[in-house]
Amino acid sequence: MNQPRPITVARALRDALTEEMRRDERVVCIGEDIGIPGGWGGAFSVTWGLEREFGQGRMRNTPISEAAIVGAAIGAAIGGMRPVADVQYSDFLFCAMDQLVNQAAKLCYMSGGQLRIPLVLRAPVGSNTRGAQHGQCPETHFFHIPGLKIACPAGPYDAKGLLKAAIRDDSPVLFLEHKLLYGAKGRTQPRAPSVTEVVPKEDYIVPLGTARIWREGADVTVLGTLLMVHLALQAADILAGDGIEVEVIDPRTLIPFDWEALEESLHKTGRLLIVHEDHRRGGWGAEIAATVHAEFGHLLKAPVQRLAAPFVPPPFSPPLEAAFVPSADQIVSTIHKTLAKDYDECQ
Amino acid sequence: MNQPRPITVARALRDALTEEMRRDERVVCIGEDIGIPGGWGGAFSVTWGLEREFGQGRMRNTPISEAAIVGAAIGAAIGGMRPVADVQYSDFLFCAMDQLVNQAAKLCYMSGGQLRIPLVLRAPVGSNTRGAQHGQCPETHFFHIPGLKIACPAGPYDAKGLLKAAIRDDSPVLFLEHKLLYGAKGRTQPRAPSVTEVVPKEDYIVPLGTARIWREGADVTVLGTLLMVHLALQAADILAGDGIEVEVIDPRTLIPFDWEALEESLHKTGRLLIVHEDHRRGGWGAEIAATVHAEFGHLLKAPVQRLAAPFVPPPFSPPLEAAFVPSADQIVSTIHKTLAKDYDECQ
Amino acid sequence: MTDTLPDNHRLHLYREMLRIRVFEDHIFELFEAGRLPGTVHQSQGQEAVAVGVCAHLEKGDFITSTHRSHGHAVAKGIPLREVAAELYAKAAGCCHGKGGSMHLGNLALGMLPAIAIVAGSIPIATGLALSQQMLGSDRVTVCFFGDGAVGTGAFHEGANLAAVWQLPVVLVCENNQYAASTPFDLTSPVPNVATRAQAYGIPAVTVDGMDVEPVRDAAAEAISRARKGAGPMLVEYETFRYCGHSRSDRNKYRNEEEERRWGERDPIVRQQRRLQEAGLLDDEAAAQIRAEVAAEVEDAIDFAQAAEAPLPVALWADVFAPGEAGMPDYWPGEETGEVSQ
Amino acid sequence: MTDTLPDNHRLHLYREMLRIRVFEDHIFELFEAGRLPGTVHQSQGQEAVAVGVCAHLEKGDFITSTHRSHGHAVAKGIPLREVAAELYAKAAGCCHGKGGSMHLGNLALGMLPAIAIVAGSIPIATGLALSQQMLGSDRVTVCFFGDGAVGTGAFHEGANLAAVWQLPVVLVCENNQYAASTPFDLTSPVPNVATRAQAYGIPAVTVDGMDVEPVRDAAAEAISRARKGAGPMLVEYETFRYCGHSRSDRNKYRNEEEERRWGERDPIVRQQRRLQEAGLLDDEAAAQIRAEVAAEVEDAIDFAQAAEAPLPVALWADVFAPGEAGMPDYWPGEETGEVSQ
Ligand SMILES: Cc1ncc(C[n+]2csc(CCOP(=O)(O)OP(=O)(O)O)c2C)c(N)n1
Ligand SMILES: Cc1ncc(C[n+]2csc(CCOP(=O)(O)OP(=O)(O)O)c2C)c(N)n1
Ligand SMILES: [Mg+2]
Ligand SMILES: [Mg+2]
Repeated sequence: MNQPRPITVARALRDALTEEMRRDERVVCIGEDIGIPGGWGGAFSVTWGLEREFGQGRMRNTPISEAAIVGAAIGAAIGGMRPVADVQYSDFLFCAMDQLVNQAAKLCYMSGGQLRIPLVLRAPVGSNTRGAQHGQCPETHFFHIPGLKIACPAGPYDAKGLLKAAIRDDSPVLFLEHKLLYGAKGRTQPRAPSVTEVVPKEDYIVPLGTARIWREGADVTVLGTLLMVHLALQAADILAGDGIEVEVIDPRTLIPFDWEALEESLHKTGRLLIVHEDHRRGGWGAEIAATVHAEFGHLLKAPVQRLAAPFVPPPFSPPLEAAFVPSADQIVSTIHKTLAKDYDECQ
Repeated sequence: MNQPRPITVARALRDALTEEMRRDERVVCIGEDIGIPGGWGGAFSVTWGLEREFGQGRMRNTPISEAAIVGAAIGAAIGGMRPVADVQYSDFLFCAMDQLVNQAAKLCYMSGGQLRIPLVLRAPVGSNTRGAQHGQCPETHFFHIPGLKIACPAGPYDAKGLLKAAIRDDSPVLFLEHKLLYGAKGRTQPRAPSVTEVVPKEDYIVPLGTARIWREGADVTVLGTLLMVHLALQAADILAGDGIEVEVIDPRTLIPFDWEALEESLHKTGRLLIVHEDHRRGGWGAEIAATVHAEFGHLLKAPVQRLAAPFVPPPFSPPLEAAFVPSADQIVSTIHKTLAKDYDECQ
Repeated sequence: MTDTLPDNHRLHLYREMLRIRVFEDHIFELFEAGRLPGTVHQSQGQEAVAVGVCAHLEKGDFITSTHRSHGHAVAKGIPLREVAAELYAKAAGCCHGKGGSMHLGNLALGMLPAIAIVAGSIPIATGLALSQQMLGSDRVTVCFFGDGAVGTGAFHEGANLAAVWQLPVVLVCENNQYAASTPFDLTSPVPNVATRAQAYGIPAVTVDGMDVEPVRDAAAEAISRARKGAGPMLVEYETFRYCGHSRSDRNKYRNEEEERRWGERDPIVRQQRRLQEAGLLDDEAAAQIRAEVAAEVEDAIDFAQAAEAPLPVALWADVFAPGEAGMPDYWPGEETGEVSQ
Repeated sequence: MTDTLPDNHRLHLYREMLRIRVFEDHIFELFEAGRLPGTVHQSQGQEAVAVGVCAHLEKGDFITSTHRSHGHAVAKGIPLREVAAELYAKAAGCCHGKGGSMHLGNLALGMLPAIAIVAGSIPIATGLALSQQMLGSDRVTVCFFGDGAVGTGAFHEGANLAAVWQLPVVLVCENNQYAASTPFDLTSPVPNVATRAQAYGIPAVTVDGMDVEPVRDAAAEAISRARKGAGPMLVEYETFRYCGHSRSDRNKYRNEEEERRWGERDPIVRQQRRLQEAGLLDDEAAAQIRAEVAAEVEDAIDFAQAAEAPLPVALWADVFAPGEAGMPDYWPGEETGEVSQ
C-alpha cells in the first residue's frame, strides 16, 4: 500500500533541497525565477513550490546577473551561509566565469586556507534543440580548474545523494544536471530516456568521489556520465545479444574522480571506451585516456577509445543535433572498434 | 653597417601592429591603457608609442570592461573593421568569457556562415610572481572551444609573422603572449630567458597551423609552446652532453594544429614528451597524448609523457612558483623516464 | 510629428504589425501541435515596438535582437519564408537551420543573427556602431533588449562604452514588465529602465510601447540623433507580451486583471481605429489587408514545411570563416563531413 | 560631527595614517632595491580613506579590497608583521605567502583577502552582506574599489543586487583620478562616480578624500545606515596616489602641476596641523609618534626578512577546504606533496 514510488531526477533534487533546507537554516537558494509565486521553480521546475515553505527570503529571486549570483553566493558562503546558486542553462556559466574561476576556485588557496566556500552551483547541461547558446555540455572547462568539485548525476538516487553531499561539502561544487534526464512532463523530448528510481526515505548521501557501476561486464568498460550512461546501457543491451558483456561505469563526480573503480574495471576488461557529450577535442575524456595509457597501459588490450561531440557548436536543426550528440548506435560501433583493435603484436 | 639587429618579442609585436595598421585602415586596437600619451602602451608596452602615429581613434583606450572590449571588437569585426583587442592579463579573459565562447566562437556557425569575425584578441599568459589571479596559462579553455584559433609564439620571428597572419585571418584568433618572453627591460625576471631574433625586413607571415622545429633530434620529441620551448631547448643542451638527441617542436598554433609535423617527428623518434605551463590535468597535452595513443600508437616506443603545472592555482611565493612551473631540470628527468619506459614486451 | 506621417506610411505600420501578429499566432498553433522543434518566444502585444522602431531604419542600418526575435526579424524586412523556414530548422531558413527561433537574422538585410544570451548583444551592437563611426558611414545600429537585460554586466559595459565613445547606437528597451516569470519591480531598484541611463549621461525617455505612432516618433528622434553623430540614446517602451514567456508557460505569475488592462491597449486595434477615424481604412480595405497577410503567412509556412532539412555535412560547416589563409582545422580520429560521407 | 570626536580618536586617525605612510615608503625602497618579489601597488596619498573608513568599523565588520590593499590591511588591524611577511612571501604572512601584495587579508580580523580582478570583490561583498542580513547579525561590509572599477559589469551587477536586497554594504570608491594610466574622464561619461548610484536608487555622496575627519564622518553615516538595515550607500572619495600605479611606473601620463596641487592637500600634514591647532599635538609628541611608528615598521620588516619561506609541501595545500567528507582529490601520475617528499 505504502509502497515507495519511483521519482524523477527533478523531484529527487527538489526533495534534497527541501530536506537540506529543513535540516540547516544556513542553506539558501539563489537564482533567477526560482521562487516566484505562480512561477516555474527555475527554468526546469526543480525548485517548484519551495517558496511556499521557505519564503522568498531563502528562495532568493535575482535579477539576470549571473556574475552577481555566483559572487553573492561566494560571499554568503564565506560569511557563514551554505548557498545553492543556480544558472538557468550551463551556457550562462560563461557570464559568471571570473567569479567561478578566479574567485570561487582560488580564494581558499590564495588566502592560505583562511576561508571556506561551501557553495553549490547548479547548472543544466545538454543539447535539446535550443541551438548553440543553450545546448552546451561545458563540464571540461571546470574539470581543468583546480579548486572546484564537479558532480553530474545520471539518475534520481544519485541526484539526491550527491546534492546533499555537495551542500554539506565545504568546497565549491559545480552540480551539473542533464536537461533530458529531469523527467519533466509536458512536450515530448524525443531523445530523453525515462529515468525514475525509488530512493530511500531515510537521509543518505552519495559521497563525492565514488563511482557507480550501472552494469557489470567482462569484455569492455564504458565510462560515461549523465545522458551518456543511459545510452551506454542501451548499447550494452544491444551488445548482450551478440554475447558481448559491457561494464558501464559512471564516475558520478569528475573531481574528485574514483580511479580505484576504473582501475578495477580495467583489470577485468582491459578495454575502455569513454563517452561524453562535451566536445571530444580537449574534453575530459582525453585526460582519462592519456592517464590510462600512461599509468595503466599494462592493463590495456587495446587503445582507449573516445566518443563525444564533434568540434562544432551545438546546431539547432534536430537531425544535425542528433548527429552532434553521441548515440547508442555509435557506442555500439565504437565498442566493436575497441574489440577489434587488439594490441596483438609487440609495438 | 646596416646589419639588421635582433629584436625582442615585444618589439616584433609592435612592428607587426605598425605595419598592419599602415597597410590596412580597418585595423584598430582596442584595450585598456594601450594608447595613453605618456602611458605604457598596454600592460607590457607592446603598443608603446603607437598613438603618436595612429591617434587615439585607432588606438582605442577603453574603460575596464573586458566583456565590452571583446564584444565591441566582435561587433566592429562584423561591421567591417579588423580589430586587435587585448586584455592586460589572460586571467581577465574570464571576465569576457561569454563574449568569447558564446558569441565570437559561435556566431559564424549559428548564423549559418552569414558573417565573419576577423578579430584578434591578445592576452599575456604565464606565472611571474603575481599569484593566482595574474599568473594563469589558460590556453586549454579555448583549445576546447570550436570556432577560435589559438596562436602562441615563442620568439620574435614567430610573434611578428603569426600576428600578421592572425590579423589577416577571417576568424577570431586568440593570440597568447608569454610575459617572460617579451624581453622587457627593467627589473630582472629571474626565470626569463633572453630571446631575441633578427627578423626579415620584408613583409612575411607565419601561416596559422604550421609548426616550427626549433631543434632536430632522433631520440625523443618534445612538444611545447611559449616559455616551455626555451626550457626544452635548455634541456636538450643538457641531454646532448649524454648523447641524447632531443627534437623540439613548437606547434606555434594550437588550433589549427600541425599534425603532419608531429607525425613526422614521431616516425623518427617514437617517443613524445608534451610540456605546457597550463595545468596538466585536463590540459591540451592530454588531448595530444590521447590522440597519439589512439591514432599513432604504432609509432610509439614508449607511452607519451606529459609535464605541466600541477593541479593547484599559481602561488605567489617565488619558491612555490618555481615548483609550480615546469623547469628544464624536470624536462630532463622526464625525458629520462620516457627513454626508460620501453614497450619492450607485448602488452 | 504623428500628424505629418504620410498616409501610406501609417497604413504600412498597421500592416506590418498585423503580419507579425498573424504569423506568430499561426506559429504558436503549429508549435503547440508539435510541428515545430525547439522552443518559441513570441511577441504578440509588442508588435508596435518592432514595427515603430524599424519603420525609421534604412536597409543598411543594423539591428540586434534577443531570444524574442520573430517580430524584429519581420519588421527589419526578412522575408517570412526565410523566417518560417528557420523556425522549421530548414536549410532555406535565414540561418540555414542552424540558428532557430532564438537566432533569427540576416546580416545582408541589416539584422545581426539574434543573440539569446540576455544582453549579450549590447556590447556587440556597440562594436557595430563603432565600425560605422570609423568607416565614416552614417549607418545606425539599434539594439533591442528586454527589461531583464538591465541587470546584467553586459548591459552596463556596453552602454557605458557607447556613451564614452558617443557611438551611433540606439538602445531600445522593450519593458514588457517581466523577465521570464520575474516582475520588473522585484529585481529593479528603480521604477524605470530609463533612469539607468543617468549613469552614462545618455539621454533617455520612457514611451508608451502599445501605440505604434508614438513609438515611431520616439525612435525617429533617437535614430536621427545617432545618425547625426550626436551619440547614443536609450528609449524605453512600456509594453506587454500576451503570451507566455516561451513554450508552454501559462503566465500563472500574472493576474487576469493585469492582462486585461494591457489587452485593452492592443497596438493593432488602436492603429486600426486611428486609421478608420482618419478615413484611411474602411472595413473592406481592412479585410483585404487581413486576407493578404493571411495568404502571405500561409505561403511562408507551406514553404517552410516543404523545404529540406540541412544536409548532414552542414554539421561540420561554418565553424570558421570560409577561405582562410592558414591551414584547415584537422584532427586525427575526429569525424568530419568528408570522412563520414 | 567632527567637533565631537574624542581627542584620542583624532590622534589615532593621525597615527594610523602615519603607520601606513611610513610602512609603504619603506616597502617601496625595499622593492626598488630588489628585496621584494612580485609587484607592489601602493597607496601613499590615499591613507585618509582607508583610515577614516575603518575607524568606524568593528573587528567583526568586513572589508573587501583590491590590488591596492596595503593601506586597507593596516587600517583594518592586521599586524604589520603579518602584512610585511606576506609581501615577502613568507609562511608567517597573513596568506602564508601564497597571496602576496595584491591579496592581503585576514578573515578573522574582518578583511577578506584582497581580490585583484578589478571589481571582482563587489559581488562578493554583496554576498558577505547578505550572509549577515540572513544570520540576523548587524555586521556591516565595506567594499573598497577604485574609480576604474565602475566601468565593469561586476560593479553594476553587485551594486544592483545590493540595492534590490537592501543589503548592509557600503560601497567606497577611492577615486584617485586614474585607473592605471587612464584618466577618469577619458572613460567615464559622467563626471562623478557618485552619479552612477542613481541607476540603483542608492544614496551617494562625493567627499574630499584627502582629509581624514570628513572622510570618517561620511563613512560613519553610511555605515550606521547600513547597520540599521537602511540598505547600501555609495561614498566616493576624491583622492590621489602619489606613487606610480605599480612597480616602476613613473607617472608620465600625469603632470607636475597636478601632482603638486594634490600634494598640498596631504592628509597626514593636514591632520597634524589640525591636531596642533587644537592643542592636541606638540612637536615633541609628534616626534614620539613618528619614532614609535618607525620602530614598529622596522620591527615588521625585520620580522618578515627573517621569517621562513613556505614549506615546499604548501604548494599542494588548501586547494580544497580541509576536512572534507568526500574522497580526497587524487590523480594517478600527478605530483603531490606526499609523493615528492
Ligand atoms: C545571461 C542569461 N541569463 C538567463 C537567461 C535565461 N532567460 C532567457 S529569456 C529570460 C528573461 C528575459 O527577460 P527580458 O530581458 O525582460 O526579455 P523578455 O523575455 O521579456 O522579452 C531569461 C532569464 C539567458 N538567456 N541569458
Ligand atoms: C578585470 C581587470 N581588468 C584589468 C586589470 C588590470 N588592472 C589592475 S589595476 C588597474 C587599474 C585600476 O584602477 P582603479 O580601479 O581606479 O584602482 P587604482 O589602481 O587607482 O587604485 C587595472 C586596469 C585587472 N586587475 N582586472
Ligand atoms: Mg521582459
Ligand atoms: Mg584609480
